[in-house]
Parts: sequence; C-alpha cells; structure tokens
Amino acid sequence: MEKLFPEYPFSIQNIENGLWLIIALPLLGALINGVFGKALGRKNVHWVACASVGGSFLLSLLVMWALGNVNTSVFNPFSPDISRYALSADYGTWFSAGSFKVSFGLWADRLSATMLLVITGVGFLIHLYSTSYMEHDKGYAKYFCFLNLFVAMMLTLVLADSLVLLFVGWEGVGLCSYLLIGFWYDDNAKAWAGRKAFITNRIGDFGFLVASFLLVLLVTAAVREAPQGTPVSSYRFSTGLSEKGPLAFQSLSALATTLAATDTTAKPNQETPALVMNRDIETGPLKGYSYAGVLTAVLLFFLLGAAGKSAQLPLYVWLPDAMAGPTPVSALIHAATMVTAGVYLFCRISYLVVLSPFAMATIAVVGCLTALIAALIAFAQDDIKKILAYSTVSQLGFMFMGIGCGLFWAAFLHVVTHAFFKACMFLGAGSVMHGNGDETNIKRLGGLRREMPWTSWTFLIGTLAITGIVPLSGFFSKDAILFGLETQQLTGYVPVLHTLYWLGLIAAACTAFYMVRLYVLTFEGKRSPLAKLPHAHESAWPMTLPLVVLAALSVLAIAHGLPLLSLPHSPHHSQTLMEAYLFPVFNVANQLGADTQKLLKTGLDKTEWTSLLWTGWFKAWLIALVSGGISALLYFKLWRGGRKFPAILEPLRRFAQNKFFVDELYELLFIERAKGLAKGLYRYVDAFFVDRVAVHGTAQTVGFLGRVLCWFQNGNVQAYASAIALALAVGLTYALLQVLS
Amino acid sequence: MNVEIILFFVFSVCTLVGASLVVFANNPLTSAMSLVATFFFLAAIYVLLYAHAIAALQVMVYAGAVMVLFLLVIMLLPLQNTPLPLRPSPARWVGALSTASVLGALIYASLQWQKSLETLTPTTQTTTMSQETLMRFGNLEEIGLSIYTKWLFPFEALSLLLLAAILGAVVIAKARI
Amino acid sequence: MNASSSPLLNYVVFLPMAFAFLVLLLPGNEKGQIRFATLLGMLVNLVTGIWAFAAFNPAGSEFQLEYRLFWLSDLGISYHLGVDGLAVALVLLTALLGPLVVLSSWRFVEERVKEFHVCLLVLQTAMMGALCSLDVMLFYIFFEAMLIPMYFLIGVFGSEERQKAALKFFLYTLVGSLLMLLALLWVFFLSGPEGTRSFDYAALYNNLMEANREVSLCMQNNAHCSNLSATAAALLKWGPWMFGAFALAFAIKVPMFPVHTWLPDAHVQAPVAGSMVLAGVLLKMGTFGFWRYAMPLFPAQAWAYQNVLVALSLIGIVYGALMCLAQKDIKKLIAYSSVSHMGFCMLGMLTFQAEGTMGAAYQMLNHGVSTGALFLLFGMLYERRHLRNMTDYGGIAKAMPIFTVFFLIITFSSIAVPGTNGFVGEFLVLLGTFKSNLPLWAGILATTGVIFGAAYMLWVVQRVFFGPVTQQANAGLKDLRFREFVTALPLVLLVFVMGLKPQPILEVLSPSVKRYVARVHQAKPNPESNTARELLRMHVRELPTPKLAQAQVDDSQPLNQPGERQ
Amino acid sequence: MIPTSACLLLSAMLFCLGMLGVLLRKNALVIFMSVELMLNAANLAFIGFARQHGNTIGTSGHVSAFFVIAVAAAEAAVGLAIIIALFRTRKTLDVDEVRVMKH
Repeated sequence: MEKLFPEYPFSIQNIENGLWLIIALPLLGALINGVFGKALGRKNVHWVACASVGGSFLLSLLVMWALGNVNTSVFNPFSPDISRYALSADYGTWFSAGSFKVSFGLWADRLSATMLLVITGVGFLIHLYSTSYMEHDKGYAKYFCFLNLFVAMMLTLVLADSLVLLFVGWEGVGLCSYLLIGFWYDDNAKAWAGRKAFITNRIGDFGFLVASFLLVLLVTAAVREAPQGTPVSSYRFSTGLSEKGPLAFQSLSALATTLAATDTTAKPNQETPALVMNRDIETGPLKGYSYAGVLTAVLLFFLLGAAGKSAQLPLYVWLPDAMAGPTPVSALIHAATMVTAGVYLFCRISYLVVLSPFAMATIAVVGCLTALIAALIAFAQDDIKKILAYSTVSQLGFMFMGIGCGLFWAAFLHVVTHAFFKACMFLGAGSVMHGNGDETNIKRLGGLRREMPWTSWTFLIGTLAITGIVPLSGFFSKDAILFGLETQQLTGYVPVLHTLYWLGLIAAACTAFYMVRLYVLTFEGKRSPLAKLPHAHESAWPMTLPLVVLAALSVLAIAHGLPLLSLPHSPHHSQTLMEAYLFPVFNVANQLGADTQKLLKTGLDKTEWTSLLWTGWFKAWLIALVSGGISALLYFKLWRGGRKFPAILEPLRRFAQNKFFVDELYELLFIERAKGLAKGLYRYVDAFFVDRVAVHGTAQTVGFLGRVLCWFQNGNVQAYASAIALALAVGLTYALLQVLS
Repeated sequence: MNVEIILFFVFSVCTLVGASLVVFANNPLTSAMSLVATFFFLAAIYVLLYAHAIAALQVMVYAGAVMVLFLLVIMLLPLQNTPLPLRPSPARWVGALSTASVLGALIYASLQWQKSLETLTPTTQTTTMSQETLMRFGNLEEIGLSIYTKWLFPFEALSLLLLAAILGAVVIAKARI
Repeated sequence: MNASSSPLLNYVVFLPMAFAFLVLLLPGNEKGQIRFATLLGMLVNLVTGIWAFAAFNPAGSEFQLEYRLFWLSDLGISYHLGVDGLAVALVLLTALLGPLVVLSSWRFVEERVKEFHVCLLVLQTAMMGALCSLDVMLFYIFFEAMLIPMYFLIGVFGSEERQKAALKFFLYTLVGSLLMLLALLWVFFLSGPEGTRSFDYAALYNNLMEANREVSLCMQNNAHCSNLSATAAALLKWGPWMFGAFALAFAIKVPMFPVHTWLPDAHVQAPVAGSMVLAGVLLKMGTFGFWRYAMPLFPAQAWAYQNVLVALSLIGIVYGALMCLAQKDIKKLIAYSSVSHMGFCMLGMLTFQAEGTMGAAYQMLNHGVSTGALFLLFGMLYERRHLRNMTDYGGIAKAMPIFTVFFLIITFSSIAVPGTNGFVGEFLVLLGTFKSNLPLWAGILATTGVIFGAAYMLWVVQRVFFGPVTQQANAGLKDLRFREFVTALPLVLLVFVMGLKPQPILEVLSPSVKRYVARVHQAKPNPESNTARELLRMHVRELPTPKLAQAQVDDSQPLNQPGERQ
Repeated sequence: MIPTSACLLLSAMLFCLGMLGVLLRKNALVIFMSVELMLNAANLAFIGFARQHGNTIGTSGHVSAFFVIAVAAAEAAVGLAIIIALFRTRKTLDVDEVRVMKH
C-alpha cells in the first residue's frame, strides 16, 4: 500500500489533523443549502449536497487506507502504551467544570472507519437517489440540508472519542430524524410520527445520560480506590483525566482493565486489593454499591439508550411510524445508519460490556424478543415500508443478540451487510412508490418484475440476502451471530444463549417467510386491479444506479464473512476477514472476557468446531430455504387469486396486523396516565390547592379580617371618640395603680 | 379662709354651671352664650392665680374672637331643628362610663397628690414666693420676655400654624375658590 | 485613586437611568424619537456591559471593578459596586437583552410610549444595580426597585387581566422580600458589636464566618455547643429563621414550587418586553440571591435544609414539565417551562459541588437566552394574531418559514439538544447531582426532565407550526420583517455560540463557582467524606474587608475614597 | 393662697364635662364647643401648676397656656370652616348622620 501511494500529501499526520473535515464537509453543505438553498436553485443544491458527502467518502477512504498501515498508531493519553491502528485528533476543550472535562476529540479506529465508509458511501448513494426521488418536492433545499446535517451528525457519533461527544451525534441524528420524518409537516400524522420518534428516543437518551453519569462516578471511585500498579492509579491516567475528562473512551478502557484485574471471582486465591470488583465502594455517591453492580446498571441504562435509538423492545414503536418520512430517509436513517448507533455504541464500549455477563444476557434476550416480535408483526403488514421497517427492527434484534453473546465483530458485520441490503430494499421500495403513484400497499401492486426490471432484480438480491440464502452476505453475518449464540461461553448464561439460538432460528425462518411474501406480492404475478396507475415506469438512472451498487455490495460483502484466515492468536478456528480486521478494536474486550472468565471462546477443538460450524450453516440455510420456499409457494399459488386466508387464523392475523396492540397499550398505560396526571395535577394541585387555597386563600383571609375590623370603622366620629375615652380611662387607671403600688 | 378662696369657690361654681349649660343645653345658641360666660369666669380664676396676661388673652381671644366666630356660624347656618335629642347607643354608653371613670381617677389623683405634697415636701410650696415676685410673675412683660427668648422657635412655628389655619379655613369654607 | 477601583460599573448601572431622563424630556407624541433614544441607551449599556465583561479578569480577585463611596455611613450602608464572575456574566446577559427588548416592542406598544420606555430604562438600571451592588442594603434597594417598573409594565401595558396579574406579582414578591429585609437587619445586628457593623457584603460575610464555623461544628457534635460565642449562639438559634426568610424571598423570585403561581399569571398578562425581561433577568435575581447571599451567609443552614430545597427543586423540574402538558395557553406553557428550567438551576446550586454549581450558573445564562427568545418569538406571533391558545394556530410553518426555523432552534436549545447552549448547562447540573452527596435517585429523577421537556416543547411546535393550516387568518401571515429578524438573530446565534464554545464563559464563572462551593463547604456536616480532598485545594479565604469600618471609628481623618477625583 | 389641688379638681371636672359633651352630643357645633371646654380645662391646670412652681419653672406654664390658646384659635377657624363645609354638603350638623368615612 505504501508503495502505491506516496507519503506526501497523504501523510498519516495530515490525515489525522484533517479528521474534522469529514464532519465539516457535510455540515458545510447543510449550512449552504439551509441558508442559501432557495437562491441556489435545484441543480446547485444537489450538487453541493452530493459533493459534500462524496468528499467525506473520499476522506474516509483515506482514513481507511491510513488504518491499514501498520505504523498508524496514537499515543494513549491515559496510559503509557500506544494504540495501534487508530488515528486521533484533539481540537481543544469543549467545556470543563470542576474535575470534569470534555474536549472536541476525534478518534478513528477500524470500527469507526468501517462505519465511516458505510455512512458516507451509502449516504452518497442515497443523496444521489434523492436528487431524482425528491425532484418535484417544494422543500428540495430543506431536504438536502437536513440530510447533510444528518450525515454530519452521524459522522460525529462515529468519530467521537468520548461518550459526551458521541452523545452530540446521538442526539443530533435523532434531531435530524425528527425533522426528516416530519418533513411533510402539513400532514398532522407525519409530524406526529416525528414527534413520537423524538420523544421515544429521548427516553433512550435519558438512559444514556444516566449511564454516562454513573460511569463518571465509577471512574472517580476507581481512581480513589484503585491500588498501585493498576492503569487507573497511574500518573498518566490522572493527566489524561485532566486533559480529556473521564468519559473519553480510552479512560473507560483503562477503567475496564483495572476492574478486570481486580476481579476476585476469577482469581479466588489472589490477595484482595483495595478495589475489588464485587466489593462495595467505600466512599462517594456510589457508597454501598459494588463496582460490578454499578457496571451492570450502567450497561442496562445504555441498553435503554440503545433500545431507543436502535428500536429495540420496549422502545421500538417509533420506527414503523417513522416510515412517514421520505423513503430515501428511511433507507439512510432508519435502516442503514442511525438505527445501528446502539450496536455501534456497544461495540465501542465492548470492554465494559464483557465485564457484566448479566447485562450481556439481557441484551441478547432483548434483541431476541425484539427480533421475534417484529418478525411476527411483519407477517401481517401490507404496507411495503412498514414490512421493511419491522424487518429492520427484527434484524437489529439479531445484532443485539450478537452483542449479547460477545461476538462484537459479528454484530458489526451484520450492521454493515444489513446497511447494504436494507438500504437497497428501501430504495427499491422508494422506486416502486415512485413508479406507482406513491402506492405502498403490496396487495395493490404486483407484477412489477417486467415493468421495473432494475428495481425488481436488485430487490430480489436484497431479499435473498436478508433471508440468508447461501452465497449472499446476509447469510454469513446472520449465521455468525447464531453460531456465536451456540458456542460462546457466557459464564452463567450458557443455557440462555442456547435457548436464544433456537428462538433466533425461528426469527430467521419468519424473516425468510415474510420477506419472500413481500417480494412475491410486489413483483411477481399479475398487476393488481386495485393499482393506482395502470402501468408502472422504471425510475431514472440516479435512482437505479444506487440500487445496482447496493445490490452488488450486498453480494460482495460476503468477502467479510468468509472464514478465510487462520491466525496464530486463535488456534482453534479460522477467522473471518471482518474478525481479523476488527481484531485491534475488540482485542481488549476479548482479552478481558478471557481473563475474568466471564466470556470465553468455545473450548471445542478444531474438528468439533468445524463440524459444528458446518451443521449450523446447513441448519440456517435449510430453514431459510424451506421457510422462503413455503412462502413463495403459498403466495404464488394459493393466495394469489383472491383466495381467502384460512378463517381460523384470521384473529391471529388481525392481532398481528394491529401490531399486537403495543401502541395502544403504551397509549393507555403511559401516555394517557401522564396526560391525566398532568391535567389532574394542574387542576387540583396547581390551580386549586396552590393558587386558590394557598395564595388566594391567604388573600381572602386577610380580606375577611379586614371586613371584621370594618365593623369598628363605622364612620361614627363619636364612636371613635369613645374608643379614645375608653383608652384614656384604662390608661389613667393603670397609671394610677402603678403609681400607688 | 380668705377672700381668694371664697372668690375661687364662687367662680368655680359659676364655671361649672356655665360648662354644664354648654354641654346640656338643647339650643346651640344657649350653649354658645354659656360658653362665653364660662370663659369669663375662667378668666377671673386666672386672675386669682396671678396669671393676668393669660386672663386678658382669655377674654380677648376666647370670649372675643373665638366666640364671635361661633356665633357667626350659628347665625350663618339655618338651624331650625336645633334641638337634637340624645339617642343612646353602645358607643355613648361606653363614652359616658369612661368619662365617669376618668373623672373619678382624676379627682382621686389630685386629692392624693395634694396629700403627698403636704406630707412630703413642704419646701416646694408656693408660699415661698414673695408678694413682689407674685405681682410681676404673671404679667405680660415676663411672658413676653420668655416667649421671645426661650420659646422663640415654637412661637414662630405657631405663627406659621395660624397662617396655615387661615388659608385652610378659607379653602375649606369657600364653596368655590 | 485606587488601582483596583474603576468607575465603569457606575456607567453600567446608571446610564440607562440617564437615558430615561432624556426620554422624559422628549415630547410624548414623538414615538420614533423616544424609541430611538431608548434603543441608543440600551446599546450604550450593551457596550458598557461588554466592556465590563472584557475588563473582568478570571484570575484576579473575587470582586473586581469595585467602586465605593460613603453613603449613609452612620447606618453602616455604603455605595459599593463590584462584580464577581457570575455577576459580570449576568450583567452581560442583561445588557444584551436590553436592545432586543426595545426592538421587540417597536410596534407592539403604541400608547403611552414614553412611559413604557422610561419603565424599560429604569428597570434596566435597577437590574444592573442589583447585580453590581456589593452592599447588601444597596442590593436590597435595587432588588425592590425592580418591582416598580415591572409592575407598571405588566399592569399598564399588559393584556386583559393585567391589573390582577400585576398586583399578584407585586404582592407575592414583596411578601418574601420584606421578610428578607427583616432577616437582613437581624443579621446586621448579629454580625458584630456596634461600630464594626456594616452592610458591606464582605464585612458581613467575614463577620459571620467564624460564627458559621462554630455553628456547623456544633451541629455535627453537641460537645462543641458549650462554649459558643454570642454571635454563634444567636446564629444557631435564629439562623433557620433568617435563612428561611432569605430563601423564601429568593425562592419566590426563582420561582420554586410551591411559590410559583405568580409566574404564569404575570407572563401571560405581561407584554412581550415584560415577559422577556421577567424570564431573562428577573428570575435570575432569585438564583443569584441564593448564590450570593442566602447560601454563603448561612452555610450551616444551607446544609441542614439542602434536602428540603432539593426536594422542592426536583418537584419543580418534574411538576413544571407536567404542568406544561396541561396547558393550552402558549405563554403559560413557556412560563411553566421556566419553573422546570429554574428547577435545574436550583438543583445544580444545591449540589454544593463544582460541576453542578457551574452548570447552574451556566443554566442561568441559558435560560435567559432561550426563554427570553421563546417569549420574543412568540411575541412576534402574538403581535400578528393576538391569540394565545395553541388551538388558534396550526400550520404556521407554511406561512412563516424563517420564523419557524428560529423557533425550532430555540426549542431545541430549550430541550437541551447537544450543540445548543441548554445541553452544557443541563449536563453539568445533572452530572453534579450525581456526583454530589444527594441520593442517586435524585439525579435519575432530575434526568427524566429531559423526556418531559421534549414532550411538551415539541407538542407546542407540533400544534403551532405543523399540520394543515386550520384557520384562514393564519395562512396569510407575513414572515419576519427585517427588524424582527435582526431582533431574533442574536439570540439564535448565541444558542450555538454558547453551545459550542462555552469555555470562555465558563472560565469567567469558574472562580465564582469555586468560591461558592468552598464557602458552603466551610459548614459541611461531614467534611471527611468524598469531596474533602477536593476541598483542601480551595480553602475558604476571607474577603478583603472594606475600610469603611475604620472610617467610622476615626471620623477626623477622611478616607481617600476610590471614586473621589483629586 | 388657692390650693393647687382645688385648681386641679376644677380642671378635672371641666375636662370631664367637655368630654361628656364631645361623646354624647350630636350637634357638631356643641361638640366643638365642648372641645374648647376641654382645652380650657387644660389651661387651668397649666396655670395652677405655674402658680405653685413659679419660683422654679418661671412662666413656662403661662407660655404653654398661651400656646394652647393660639392653637385653639387656629383650630376654631379650621374647625368652624369644616362645619360650614359639612353643612353645605350634608344639610345637617347631626354627627350620627355624617358617616362618610365608613369603610
């Protein structure tokens, strides 16, 4: 590589210093389009928008290149060692108070670099697609402004070197999502969906914030109590703290290492140091809680945050409604990038995640349940975008299962492949809508294969990929997760993972079923008589080109999932390309998991391992094939020509179609309660008790006293004089008595 | 029992009778005329107490100026329904009782005081004042000296008060200015 | 001429008053002239405010730009101005809001224009005076003086029920501040033997410092109670009452639950300018009062009643937000959101801990900017339609896009989206709450505020701006005029500037924060606990005592006063 | 000489008579005259004491009486003006009827 590219002008130093440009370019684009959009005209608007994202993409490629270089390393401010395969840049303090500090620090390692490429690459394609899709929309400039802003925010999320800066991106993408879902704001329902998304995300953000604060406390406590010789008690760590603050990822990494080193459950014979992971913290606000307990709480709060952003149980309800936004937005934000932020977050703090098996098991369970429930709901949906939305929720559930079983690279691989094929399908759905007068009901489509060949072929590839048919990328990434569930040794929770494995297989089967249903009903058969337009038309090249590229990527991404490499540090099994590439990122986590014996690789030897892998693959493939086949059979042959759905299943179908009434349940349980509480409090406490009784009551009491005293103030001058006389008499008598006695 | 005391007694009775008439006469005109009489008797008592200047002032200011004013007002106002019979009310009962107790207290106090004066401090008796001093004591010269030296500031303030009173009276009494 | 003394603050405080006299001289029907003169006055004030902020040196002594004159020395009162970091930041905020307030009511007020602008200028002087005075009695005078122009602003220029609201506002705040006056006199007489007493802040503080130490020792351990000094004994016995009076006065101003009900009424009835000043600066007087007077003068009591006040703040945060969800009237909703936001300020201050206190200080500025801007922007809408209910609007975004963008930005600042100013303050407050001695659930409860905040603010945005245009009158609304644009733009820009580059302001605030925390910590019940190490680094220093006390003893030798030109 | 207590007794009775008049009579004019009686009672007491303590306090008692007379004159002027104004507006001098200053 080094020979291919000259050092100059792309020296690693230069790339490092220019990291900010990756974010700044789309931000600038957003600014230009936002402020001068109207004046620029459509041509210039999309030129600016696409160019800015494209520029970021090129820069991201440079970063990727730099990270392939073995000499790329950064100085870790929190410990004496260096971090390999990473770039970092610090642009000064953002804010600091007391002992807390946050700086504008960027950090690019292989995890973020991969994510960067996905965001800017898919983002660029979607920008390109949008130029055609949004052609006739009045808010053209506004749309691209929001979209560029979104990309900038997502890049901030990915490049952040501390939780606080990550939170900026985290909230920023939520904000853009709000704006874009409610893009056609004059429709009340669409604006409402945006609001729902934002508020649901805010519940997650609440979890995120609480978790961050608890982490700060944890770092402080560890610094105070850690024995000599641990990373946290070193001098470097304290300088790092004053330089970058406690929430920088390197600081958290050092915290994780320290905690792991003092885990006595792993090494019972060791003499107990001052700080013990399972012992209670002695001073400070966390007094009385153990490190392990607090860490689990932190992760659970992060899980709440991630559930909000990544649409997991119980906060997934916003994502299907988010389909109210323009379809490219759904593709970019609600399929490819933003919703995977939760997964990214857990990958980022993987070293903390592995220290709490309970939290991991919870993540896996939540992911699995989400995957199942979303898949079941997707069965009965007729809206093309809704089905894709539920499938996104379901696939995100798979990613969470991957996190939960400790296979971070697999989860992340699924993020990448999912970004490709789901974006491809969403864009395909957009193309379908574009060519069919914005019809979204799949029962009123059909037979599009002949009219929209490009769309239909790419959609088919996407469908096969998500279904898990062998040569496509979805198979490898999904199966890697399922295999992990089967083999990972999560201390204390192995049976749970095994149960999840079977549930995961069911979810995979469901996925195959409804995705095939979606494809068949939309593209195969005859055109539905209920269709809006008699003939669909294929979209223009800016729309089909991204489809083709993404479909190609969905196929090509298998390269990441193939178990190609056999490396010395993993003697038992061969590594996939992705695992090997991300090894520097997840190394710490794997190491800590092994050291504390909380998360172990399988103890199987190579032959057992290989056979298990192959049987696992075969099982998954068979299930996908059978389920997809049944679906295809049913929808091709049986229910195509207006045949009724079996009556016995009708209530079930209705139940699923209404999304298991989860929205209604939430409405009843929380929203109505909160509104009722607010109204009640306002009426009875604020208006009645505080204002009427306490405030006006005081005024009225004074008024009443005044009226009582009015009786004396009767206007009769002689009565007043009598009062004076009486006072005189009493005074005189008193004085006399005083004098005499 | 000398003439002074007899005279004092006589004048006192007259004063009280006059005062009672002022208070209890039905007709304000009767009241007013009784008031003039009362002022005169009081002036006489002042003379007995060697307060010649004050006695003169009493006659001039009170029995003269003030009473003329009163009479003028009585004449000015068409008081056909002059008798206003007493109407008892709680306030009046309280007033009457209070007045009675005040009177009792005052009388008791004066008698008590007289007693203590006689027993305790004979030196402070007025008898030590020589006849000559007494003659000079209450005359205009002495009072004038006192007013224009020691009491100058209150005196000037008083003139201001009178001025204010004149203006005030004009402002209040005139229908339109 | 003393090196540390500077007449600058005199200009900051009294220039608006001078312009008020100028405006008084103008003929009443020359509305344009009056408005321009007032605007000029406010701009000059802004310049002096910026100058003061720039002249403030964060590394310097606590109070800077001091200026002292004899005034009522027999009563221990002096004319003493000076600012610390927080005060100078609030001075800047006040100065900044001044011109915007004038611009916001350029067309809104058409009758009694002269009186209106005189009120604005006098109010500006009173607010600046309260922020800059270093003599407690002087502060009290300015503090009360603020009521008068505000009373007229609400009562004369307000909406239909203005009189009632003005009266409520006046009486409510007066009750508290009169009790405070009583407590203030009490403290004064407690503070030392005759002749050494002074209302000067530093003198009062120093005089009470030793007594406070004794009181806190006694409150921890009864063994120390036997040989208290007379001052300390009195402070121990009556301190809760005095602290209560101070706290009540400032709590009403903040306003904290349950003494907040004047605020919705006042905001609803007040004109735009009144609401802006009320939300932007007047409410800060409450938190500023806690910061400068209530807590440092009675640290032992502050610790003793920390839990009560924190409970009230938490209730304020959640309850205020819930109240917003029950409102139909937009101004009332913004008013209740103030209750919630000021709850954050109070909570941060009550953590007695550096991050939280810094957050509280910053949140004061944020609230001034964002809530001031909310009232400003809503005022523009109100000027067009004269309606306050959400149901009267809908789909405004279509007719007024620029306005909508501004309102959205301010909304996001108000719900503390990172990148806007609200985030920095709220984050620090919440972090401080977690790091303080308060139970963890307090922090968690406070954090739920972020959910409710989004819920009600976005609800307003939804009802007012989005959806179809429901009323024909709303369809033809004109977007912002140039004047309105210029008025709103500074606040909108500040939202980002303060959100992305807060450090310069935080640095100015930082010494004040340290001193506040250290002062309160001198009476901490259990000093051996977690923050002890942190506190060793910032031990309490006595304030430099003013020379006024000496001057009283020795009258024959007049002190070389800083302000006198020779 | 005349015993001071006699003066005081007379003064007390005069004062109480005046007080009775003020408290019981309804006619504003008579009330006013009663006030004059009370003032005179006070004067009498002053003069009586002055006679007793003349050698020590000089003519201060007399001066006081003088001031009282002056004040009484002023009071008479203003008071009578008030009565005229009152009569003009209310057509009566009955104080029971004149209760404008009621809450």
